[in-house]
Amino acid sequence: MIEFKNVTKGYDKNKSNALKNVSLFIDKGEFVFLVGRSGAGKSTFIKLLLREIEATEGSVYINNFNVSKLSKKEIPFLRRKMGIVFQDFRLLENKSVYENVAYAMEIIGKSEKQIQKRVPLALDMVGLSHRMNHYPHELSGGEQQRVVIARAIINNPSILICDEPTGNLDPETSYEIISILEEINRRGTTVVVVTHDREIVDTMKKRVLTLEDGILKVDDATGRYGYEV
Amino acid sequence: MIEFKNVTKGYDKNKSNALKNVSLFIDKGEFVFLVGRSGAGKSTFIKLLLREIEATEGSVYINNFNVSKLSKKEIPFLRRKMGIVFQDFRLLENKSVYENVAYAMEIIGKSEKQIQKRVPLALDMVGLSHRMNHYPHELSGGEQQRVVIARAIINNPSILICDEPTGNLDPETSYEIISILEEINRRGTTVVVVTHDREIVDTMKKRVLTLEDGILKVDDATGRYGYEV
Amino acid sequence: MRQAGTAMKFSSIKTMPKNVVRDTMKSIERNNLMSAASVLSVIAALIILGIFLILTINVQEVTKDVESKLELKIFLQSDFTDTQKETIEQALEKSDLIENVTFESAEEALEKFTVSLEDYAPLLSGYNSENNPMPASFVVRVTDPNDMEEVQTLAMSFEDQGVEYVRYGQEYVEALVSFNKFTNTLSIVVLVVLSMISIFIIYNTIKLTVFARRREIGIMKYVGATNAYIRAPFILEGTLLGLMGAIVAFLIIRITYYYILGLVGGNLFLPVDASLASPDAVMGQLIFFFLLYGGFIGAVGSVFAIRKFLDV
Amino acid sequence: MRQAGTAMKFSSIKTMPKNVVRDTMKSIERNNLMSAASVLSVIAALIILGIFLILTINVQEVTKDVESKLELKIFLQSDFTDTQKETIEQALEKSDLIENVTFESAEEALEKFTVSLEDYAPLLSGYNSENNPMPASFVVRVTDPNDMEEVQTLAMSFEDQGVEYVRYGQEYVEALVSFNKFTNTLSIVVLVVLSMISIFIIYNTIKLTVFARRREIGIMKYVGATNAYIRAPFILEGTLLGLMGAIVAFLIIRITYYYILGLVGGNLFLPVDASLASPDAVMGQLIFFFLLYGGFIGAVGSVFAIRKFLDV
Ligand SMILES: Nc1ncnc2c1ncn2[C@@H]1O[C@H](COP(=O)(O)OP(=O)(O)OP(=O)(O)O)[C@@H](O)[C@H]1O
Ligand SMILES: Nc1ncnc2c1ncn2[C@@H]1O[C@H](COP(=O)(O)OP(=O)(O)OP(=O)(O)O)[C@@H](O)[C@H]1O
Ligand SMILES: [Mg+2]
Ligand SMILES: [Mg+2]
Repeated sequence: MIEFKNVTKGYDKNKSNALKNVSLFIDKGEFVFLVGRSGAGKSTFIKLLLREIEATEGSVYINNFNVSKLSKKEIPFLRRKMGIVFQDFRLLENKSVYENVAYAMEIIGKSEKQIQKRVPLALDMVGLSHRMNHYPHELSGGEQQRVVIARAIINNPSILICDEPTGNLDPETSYEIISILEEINRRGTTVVVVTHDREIVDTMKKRVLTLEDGILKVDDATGRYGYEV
Repeated sequence: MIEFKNVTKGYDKNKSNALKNVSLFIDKGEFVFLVGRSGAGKSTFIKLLLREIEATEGSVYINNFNVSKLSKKEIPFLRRKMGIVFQDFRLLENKSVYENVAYAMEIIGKSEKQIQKRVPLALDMVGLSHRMNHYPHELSGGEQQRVVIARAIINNPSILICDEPTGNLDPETSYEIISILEEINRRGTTVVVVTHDREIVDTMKKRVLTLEDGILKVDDATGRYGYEV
Repeated sequence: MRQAGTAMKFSSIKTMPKNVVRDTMKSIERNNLMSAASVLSVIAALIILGIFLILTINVQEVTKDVESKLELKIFLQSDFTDTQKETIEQALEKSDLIENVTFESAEEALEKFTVSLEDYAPLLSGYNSENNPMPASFVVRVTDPNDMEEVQTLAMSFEDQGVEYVRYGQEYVEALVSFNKFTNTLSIVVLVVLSMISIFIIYNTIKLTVFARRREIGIMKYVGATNAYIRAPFILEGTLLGLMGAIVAFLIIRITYYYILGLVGGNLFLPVDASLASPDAVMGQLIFFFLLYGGFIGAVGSVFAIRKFLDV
Repeated sequence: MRQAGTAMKFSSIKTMPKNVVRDTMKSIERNNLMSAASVLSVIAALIILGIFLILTINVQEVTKDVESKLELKIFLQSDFTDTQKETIEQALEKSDLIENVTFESAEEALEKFTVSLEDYAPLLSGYNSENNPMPASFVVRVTDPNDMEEVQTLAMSFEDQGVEYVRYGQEYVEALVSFNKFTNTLSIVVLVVLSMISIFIIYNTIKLTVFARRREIGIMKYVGATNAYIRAPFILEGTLLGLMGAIVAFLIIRITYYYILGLVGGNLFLPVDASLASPDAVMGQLIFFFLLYGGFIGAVGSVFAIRKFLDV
């Protein structure tokens, strides 16, 4: 499903690389936590999956396609396979909550009928059906985060990638969100979650990848927030 | 120092108010956590302190000044008394890390010499002296958050307000940040921290204010992440 | 992935038009600062262009009018015969270069001259039809003032058959012809320059508009929208704004022009006897040009302006 | 709080200039898309204005030149005495309305007229100094063509002292005067309209620029910067960009104008005998106007454009 082969990524200005010779394999249907200190390279990992940036060395495969070999025209179709939750919530300021979620369905050509049926369901899932017609600036930080999650799952992506999905959420809401992610995973979606929430990682007992200064230090199938060991 | 007297805040579109008849007093030199579920009204509380919004009913006092009675011209001087860390990190995109922190000193007329001395110290405190000349978009989420913290403390504000200062930070960095905040508090600064991090709240044993649906439910001096009780 | 991609692309294009129209309308509604800025820039640029276009059209009309009034005179020998006269007249009337020919007898010439002398008329009181010293002539209007010289050559070829000499305001005609060429060139240059400047202003505005929405475009790209899908509402918006600008600019110019015409009352105050271009014809040209131009600029400007920001 | 505020304000204003200049430079450097857009808008607007200004200045110069050549003729009775002649001459020379006076004797008049008749000259061959029917006259240039009629009245007051009658191309002068008024009004209207349009375009651009940086302004406000502190670099930037635009626009116009003058070679191809305004004088006026205008627009445009976004 997802495979990194000796991937190294360096940003021009930095002496040291953000990712160093990372190799890993994530199978279809897995649920994986990606942890590591601030600046360890987690967002870099995710940006490589999205082809927002390209690896300096090595290659990234998704569904056996070499992502860096994709032409520019094909990138949107790669991204449609994935649901993405960004670290800094990214909503279209000029669209309401409903429209923001609906937009993701529109671009892949879903009918108005389907959209009207599914968007409220997704918003209900993240507990925001009563905020449907609000605009992003009228929402609290956590509420915005949840809209992004609703948008990410609306198309039943085959991979769901979350960069700090619960960073701004209280523990209760965080657990709700994580159980939504678990539910999505149970239906067959591969889920990759970047998080700093030790409680959640330790409770969930899923596979945990730990990055340290760009190096994949721990790959622990038994699920412990690992890098302090 | 900070006093809320029967403060109610309603946003136009919402039926229910974001804050409901909140009264509280925070003394000079206190360290207070503000917790509550997503949408409980925490950010609203902070926006009232900054006079970004005005209370629908009741009044907010800082240093015995009624904040809502301040003229527009006086608002900048109110804000200079406070260091502020925003929930969505807000840095000037066109300024480097150094310049972002220096800017807060420049506006209050500090000399170039003072700036050159203190900015590196503050960046060192948050562990980012080696990123001094980078631009915000070249930083990881946690790094940006730390720059904001450095900027907030650079002028030794008499009140330091943090909205989710550790939301995007790993536990280790979070503890470092919190101990920086504690150190600042020890020197006499009043600190108000909005957080969802139960671990930190429970460890620190400071005063905890709990908001629930806009109502101040718990004001617990012994320090427990309270609203699940 | 490739196949799935193509299938999706197809279905997304099917439902696109409706969404695009809706998104465009909403965008115009919500970004009203930027929409206003774009429309007003289009209006500003088009008004400037319009003023110049109208001036140009009118200058050309006036010059054409003056030109059409230029005459050439073919004087006959005092002893010409009727046969000679007719030969010459037929030759002139057959020529393509000549628009019309009038014969002016010696008597008519004397009379006209006497009138034209006004205060000095008594000087000629000694002359009458008996001792009339004025020659008879053909008054010729040429089709194109550039051909004056050719017509002169043609007339002089009848020197043996009664033509005495040919006269026209040589320097005057030459000056007029080159003045005409000069204004033609000048107005083309000015029009091109102004077009470029106004295209540029509009393009600039659209670019800033897109720049202000770069975050939005970035998000769309992350959600998996294709470039075409992202671009479409911008282009439609650009075109609509361009057309709106064109219509408003046209109305402003139209009202102002007719108002000024009303004030002037057809009296041009020109030291020459000439009339303006028909206002309705001018306006017809203008609205056609404006709509084409506004729409085109809006669309093309958007395509170029957005290009840079699609690279995410 | 109030006192502390004032103290801080004072010290911040002291160090402000240096920071402002530095921030402005950096901002221009880093926001080069927007800086370019602003400068180019200023250039575009000023070029259009410049073209019109030059046209206006030249049209005015040409009309003035033509006007200054307008003459009025005071004919004397055939039996005027030298005393009468001198009385009239002195009266005319004393008048403020009159620029200069030349006497034309009967002989000169006949000679001139004979020359002017060209082909018809033989008609006058019967006249000589003995039986010269032409009257002597004063040829008068008036200071202002509007006063022609007044001068006529003045001259006619000497009817008893040898003045026969007064002539000037009445319709021609009237047409010219009203044409002149018309072009004056037109150019003022066009200049005002174009100024407004270009002010508007520049203001628009700056507004979009500020709009694109609204987040930045918001952050500054939260950090506790005063409105004056936030505004200052924008205003300085606006002014600098305005001045840069003015200089570039001036250079473009200057080069083009001299180039065109070179092509035309001073030959205007005008059907009237008139000369253009001195190019150096025109350019002097232009650069002065442009710098003033560019700087002013940049500064004022920025103040107004930023106003809306300072309310946080
Ligand atoms: N500008 C606004 N217009 C309308 N409603 C608003 C606006 N800002 C906030 N709200 C609503 O007020 C309530 C309180 O919002 P607030 O931002 O204070 O929550 P919060 O406690 O900070 O939540 P979080 O932990 O998610 O950041 C929420 O329900 C939110 O939707
Ligand atoms: N565009 C860039 N240019 C230069 N350096 C960059 C750029 N983006 C990231 N970096 C650097 O690369 C390193 C890894 O960044 P990354 O964003 O992957 O960290 P992260 O693990 O997501 O951290 P966080 O938990 O704080 O979000 C950091 O040191 C960061 O400063
Ligand atoms: Mg990150
Ligand atoms: Mg909040």
